[in-house]
Amino acid sequence: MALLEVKNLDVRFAVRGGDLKAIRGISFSLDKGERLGLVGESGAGKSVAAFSILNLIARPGYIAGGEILFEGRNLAAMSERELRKIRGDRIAMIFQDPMMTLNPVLTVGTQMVEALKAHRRISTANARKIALERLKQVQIPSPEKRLDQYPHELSGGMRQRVIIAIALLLDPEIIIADEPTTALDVTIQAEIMALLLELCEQHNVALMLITHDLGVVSQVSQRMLVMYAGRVIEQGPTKEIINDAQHPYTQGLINALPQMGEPGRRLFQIPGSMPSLNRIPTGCPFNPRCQFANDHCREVMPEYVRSGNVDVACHEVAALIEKEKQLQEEQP
Amino acid sequence: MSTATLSRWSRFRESFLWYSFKRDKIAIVSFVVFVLIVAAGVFAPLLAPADPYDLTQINIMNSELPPMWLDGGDPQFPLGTDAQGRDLLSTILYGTRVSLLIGFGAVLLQSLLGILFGLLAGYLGGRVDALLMRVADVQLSFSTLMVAIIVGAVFKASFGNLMFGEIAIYMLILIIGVAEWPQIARTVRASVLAEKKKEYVDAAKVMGFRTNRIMFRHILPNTLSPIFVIGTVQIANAIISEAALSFLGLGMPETQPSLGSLIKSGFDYIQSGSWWITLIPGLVLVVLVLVINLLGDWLRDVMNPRLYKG
Amino acid sequence: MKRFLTALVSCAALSTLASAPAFAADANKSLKMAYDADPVTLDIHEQLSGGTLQLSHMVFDPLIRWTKDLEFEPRLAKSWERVDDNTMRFTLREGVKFHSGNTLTTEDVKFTYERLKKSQDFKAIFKPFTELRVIDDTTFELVTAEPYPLVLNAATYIFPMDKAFYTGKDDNGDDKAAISKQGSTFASRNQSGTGPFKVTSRQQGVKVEFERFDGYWDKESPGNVGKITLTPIKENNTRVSALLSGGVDFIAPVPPTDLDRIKRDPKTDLVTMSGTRIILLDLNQKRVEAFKDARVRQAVAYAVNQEGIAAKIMKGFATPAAQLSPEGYQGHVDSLKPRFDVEKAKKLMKEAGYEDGFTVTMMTPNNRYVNDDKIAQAVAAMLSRINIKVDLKTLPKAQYWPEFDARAADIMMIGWHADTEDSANFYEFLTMCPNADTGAGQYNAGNYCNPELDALVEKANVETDLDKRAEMLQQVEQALYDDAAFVPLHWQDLAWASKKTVKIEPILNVMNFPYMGDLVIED
Amino acid sequence: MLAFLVQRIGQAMLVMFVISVIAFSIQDGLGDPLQQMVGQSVSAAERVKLRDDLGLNDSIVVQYARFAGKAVQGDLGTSYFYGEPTLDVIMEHLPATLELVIAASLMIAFLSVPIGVYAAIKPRAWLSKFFMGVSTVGISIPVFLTAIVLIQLFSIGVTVDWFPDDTGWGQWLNGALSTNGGMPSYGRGDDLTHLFGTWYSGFFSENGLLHLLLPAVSLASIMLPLFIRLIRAEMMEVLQSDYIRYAQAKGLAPRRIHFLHALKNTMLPVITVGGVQLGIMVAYTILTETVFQWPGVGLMFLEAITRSDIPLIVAYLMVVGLVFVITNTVVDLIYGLVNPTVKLTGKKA
Repeated sequence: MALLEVKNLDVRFAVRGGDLKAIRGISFSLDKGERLGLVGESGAGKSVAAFSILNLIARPGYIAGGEILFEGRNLAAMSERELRKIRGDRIAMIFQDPMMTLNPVLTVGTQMVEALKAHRRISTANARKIALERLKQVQIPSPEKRLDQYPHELSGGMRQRVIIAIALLLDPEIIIADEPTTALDVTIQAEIMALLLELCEQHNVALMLITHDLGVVSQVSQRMLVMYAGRVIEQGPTKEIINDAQHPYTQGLINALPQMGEPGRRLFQIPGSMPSLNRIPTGCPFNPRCQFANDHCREVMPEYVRSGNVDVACHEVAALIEKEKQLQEEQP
Repeated sequence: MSTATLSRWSRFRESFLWYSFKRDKIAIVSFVVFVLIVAAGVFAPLLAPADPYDLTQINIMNSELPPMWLDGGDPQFPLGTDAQGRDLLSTILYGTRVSLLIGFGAVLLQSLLGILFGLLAGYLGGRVDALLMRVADVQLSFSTLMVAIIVGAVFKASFGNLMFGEIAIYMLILIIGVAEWPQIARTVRASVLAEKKKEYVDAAKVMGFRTNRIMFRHILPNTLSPIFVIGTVQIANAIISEAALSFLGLGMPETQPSLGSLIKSGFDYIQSGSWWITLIPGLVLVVLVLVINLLGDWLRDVMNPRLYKG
Repeated sequence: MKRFLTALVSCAALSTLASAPAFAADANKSLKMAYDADPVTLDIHEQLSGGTLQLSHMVFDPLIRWTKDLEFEPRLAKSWERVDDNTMRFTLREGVKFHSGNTLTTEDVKFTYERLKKSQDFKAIFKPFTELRVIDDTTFELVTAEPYPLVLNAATYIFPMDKAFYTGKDDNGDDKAAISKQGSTFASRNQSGTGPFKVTSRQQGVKVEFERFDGYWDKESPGNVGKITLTPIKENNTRVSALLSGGVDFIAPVPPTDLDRIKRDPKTDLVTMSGTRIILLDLNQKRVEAFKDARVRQAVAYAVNQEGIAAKIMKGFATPAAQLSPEGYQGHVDSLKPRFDVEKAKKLMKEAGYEDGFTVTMMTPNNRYVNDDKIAQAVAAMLSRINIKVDLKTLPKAQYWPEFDARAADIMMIGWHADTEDSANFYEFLTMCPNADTGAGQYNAGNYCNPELDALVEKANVETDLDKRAEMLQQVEQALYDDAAFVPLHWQDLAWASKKTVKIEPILNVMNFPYMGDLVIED
Repeated sequence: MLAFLVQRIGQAMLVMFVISVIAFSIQDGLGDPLQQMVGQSVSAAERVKLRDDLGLNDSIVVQYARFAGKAVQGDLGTSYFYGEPTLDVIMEHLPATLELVIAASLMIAFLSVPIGVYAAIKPRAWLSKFFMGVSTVGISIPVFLTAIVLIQLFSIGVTVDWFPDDTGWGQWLNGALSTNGGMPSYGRGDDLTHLFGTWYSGFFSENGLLHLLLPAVSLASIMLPLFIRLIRAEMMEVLQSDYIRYAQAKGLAPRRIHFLHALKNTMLPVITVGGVQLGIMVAYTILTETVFQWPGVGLMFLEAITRSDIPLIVAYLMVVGLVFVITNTVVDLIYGLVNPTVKLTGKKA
């Protein structure tokens, strides 16, 4: 049984004009120690999906339906009190902008010790020892000094290292990282991503990485999900999807990567832009931007079709697979 | 309509301000009530059954009459009369006009001075900050009472005091405005100190913006929240402190009472039976301040970039 | 003439003796009282004010004191007789002890007289006196330069002080008897008098505590109060609430707006008396041409509705006035009544050629007299009915008096209480032609000047025959009325309130000097 | 740090000097002190002589020179009315005001923080709306009125008979709404314990505390609404920030998140405003002290104005100027402690 199983999760925002559907029924699972990538343009609902795991969606968002099974218990239905026991202890999070994540008026030490004391009966002194040890693991320069410093006294990279250290404090089962390196400058991004990867492997911690950077996903994750307008349109082993993307949107994303285009030529662009939550087209949400779109695509929401180890939600792909099956049956 | 105004009107209709105003019932109700009170003040001469400032109409014999619906009330005076026999309704209408002018005028002046000095002190720091903050200390120790005496004395020396009646309102706006700016200044300064450290200020500097553009266009919007809260509170204070000043002979002349002086003069009667002299104008003030506060809260939420929208 | 006077005076003395009940109660009750201000100093010669005189009656005793109906009651002076036109002989009561233990002798009275002559505030009252001649330990004579009818009135201001106690140098080398307006002197901190109470502790502006003097000479006094705590409560509303909530047992003054609130309260009693302080408006003839014409002044007098003001603004807490002297004063003329008649006023204005009126400025205090600013507004409204447009400005008393001295407005308000409880005092200060060096007409803001009347007043001042003097003073009052020299409003009533068990009515009087020594508190 | 304090002391001297110059120049605006000291029948000549003794007839410049000369040695003149050195008079009255302000500030702190935080966390709860409504009404009611109502209700007592007495619930309602009063409504009581110097404290005796209650409540009623609204406004903004969501993601208890993470950031602007308001409270408890006859510096200042006791007024304004410099300095220090991002000394001071 997978460590974390999300079954047709539905998240809505109760805005005055009526409910906006941010997540429209997505399902996926995460095994122990597995590294899952969540990819898609900004506004696809990646972050909302990530935050909904621990039910941290800010008002007026709420989980409208579906289940989030973690070690057999449905987090979506859990009371705030019970959920609190899991947050930070069993499932930890890393936010995007390290400048804003740490409380500016509390020392790094306080913010680490309190995480420990919230879940363990431990004296402050011991908590500080563990914190110090974690800081060493994230290779932060002169860790002893850091505990008593304030966040504004550290650089962006150092702060993200502290946040990673906090995430690992209680040996969580899963770390959900929402674009952990986007806010950092390029040189530090690779370093921090490598550090995160190495620590996850070392502690056999499952990693759910949310990013819009296909490059990062292809190197780091074992499986990946591609999200578009609140739905998962393609999910499966990263290698398979990267090498042989089925869904036209995923192909578009891959072709848009600089490495893929010949040097000196214009980069490939997917026409149009992501629809906003209150104007999502009927049928397959990608149809206005898809060159293969036909009337069928415009009316009916495509179901998932298994192609190899990849599930794809696209009528064209479903039709191709159907045709191939028929060919195989016809040939003896 | 020329395209310019069309676009501005349509831009307003499309703007978030109008969008959130339409949906916020409280904002609508308070705006309507606010406009009603201002209108009542402005059109007082038309609405008021009698002219309270015309002494010939006042007859001492019908002083302290209760409101019409109570026994002993006189239909000619719907809300009863004050200690002088002035019709309370008309006096409230005229008084509201004066108090509104003074309330808003003074707070506007306070905010302008407060924001200007607060930004300068906070942003520039060093000697400017020390100088401005000590001027604030001197100003704080000279409360409205003392500033009134100083301005009154200076005015008397230059103009002689009989011309005072006509320009009392502008004098009061000046006095209350000048007396209370340090409160807003210190708050703005505190917010500026906190904001100054943030990246967007450095970014603006890097883009070569001049200092006052950074201060007013970038830092100021981030300090709106406390300013609105203090601003709305100061309006109520201004209206009440005007009454205290007329006691000193520096406020509105006795024969032209404002809302504040009506309330204050009613204090003596509150326990001896004529409670309406204080309570009815007091009620008008409470409604006025309530409405201003609600509008202030709504405006602050709408205009504040950091608060969650919609 | 002499015999007649002595007879009159002695019979007055006898009548009061008989009426005083003759038992000395043991003083064990304690009283908490609140006035609107506490005594400025313990030196009773430093300032001539109501507060100081109230304190004097508690800690000292006068030679003679006024009774309820303005008669003279012998206190430390047993009896007195007029020796000739310029001298009055007094005989002192024996065996009277000071708080310091010394016995009262005529030397103490002479010491007090000399000190009164030196005090800036009191010297005006004793101007007519040339000397105090000591005959022996218990008799002395008061001598005046010329015949002076108000010797006894002045004698009520002599509160004999303990000469021995107040002589010599105090610890920082100043003369113990020194009087100083500024800075604290020995006398302003220590006291030794013959009165019913001693000051045990005093904290300026917070409270003053008194204890009964066990060696008090007046054994017949019914007073059974052993301890008094006087707290100043400035705010009218708070003072009344303190009484109603039981915080204090006796308060004064009581504002007009709270009169019926106390009447309604079952636990407290209200006592009111018509007072002797006249409130009036002066029409400045120098500043306004129209006010020189008697008809215009009369028109103003007709336009002002004194009854309306007394009833509506003062809530019946004032007696409408048409003249300066209140009832009981020699100059009082019963026939003079307030003359409110708007039509007559308009006719007079027309006759004088001011039918379409004129504009004047009016200035009054707003925290000196009861409801002074409200009265001013009412008068301004009344005058506008006869086309006199009034530009009114009210000021706190501290700012008002300099403006008054500078005669800064056309109409100004002034209130006056005669120190000598006698009509002449009104005329000398309020209606006589202003004369800087003699000090006459010092408060005559109307610049009204009528030399014959002034001569009449001078004559009255030396007329010892009370009836003839009264007739002269009434002549002056009548002339001022006909000439409308000023616009009288009312005499301010006095009001005190106390718990039902505190019997204040017998000890109160028109001069507002409660004789606390005789206060009885029932259980 | 020391340099910062020394600099502030220097500035305090400057502030006091400026205040004394201004206060002296408006002397005649404050009225004629002599008028209060003499009886009505004192002749004009006598007054001129008296004025000479007091040195009132000299030119303003001469008077100020004399004042400054003595002020340098710490003698701020003698009060006409009290007859004592002005500093002693102020020191006698200051403790009463300080105790009133301390009591009121404690009330404000213990009430405005929980209410402000609750109203920020649950803006739509009816209790929050109730608090916000009451705080708005509280702003617009002058303290004079609040004080009178408090005295009427709790000192004198009110008997309510609106409801029919014969019915059970009518009687109960009447009984519940009526109060029998009994609370002291004036003065500091007579059971004060001496702490040091001129400080007689009412905190340590039941009688003293009872006397302190009503004045402190009415003084607090002026500032409470302002603080509730300020804390609510700031808190709502802070609750939107990422570090609060991150604290939730760490699984911290809500109480810790609200009262440490959020509150500490909320208090930054509130402290600065609080500091200024505290200064204003110390300087201007005039109305509250007048209504409750509280022998503090507010009442003393009002009487000094009424009696135009000029030396006392000048001395008081200088002391108030000092009070403001001190409160603002303390606020800056606290602000530096609470908000680490702002450097305390150095350039910013």
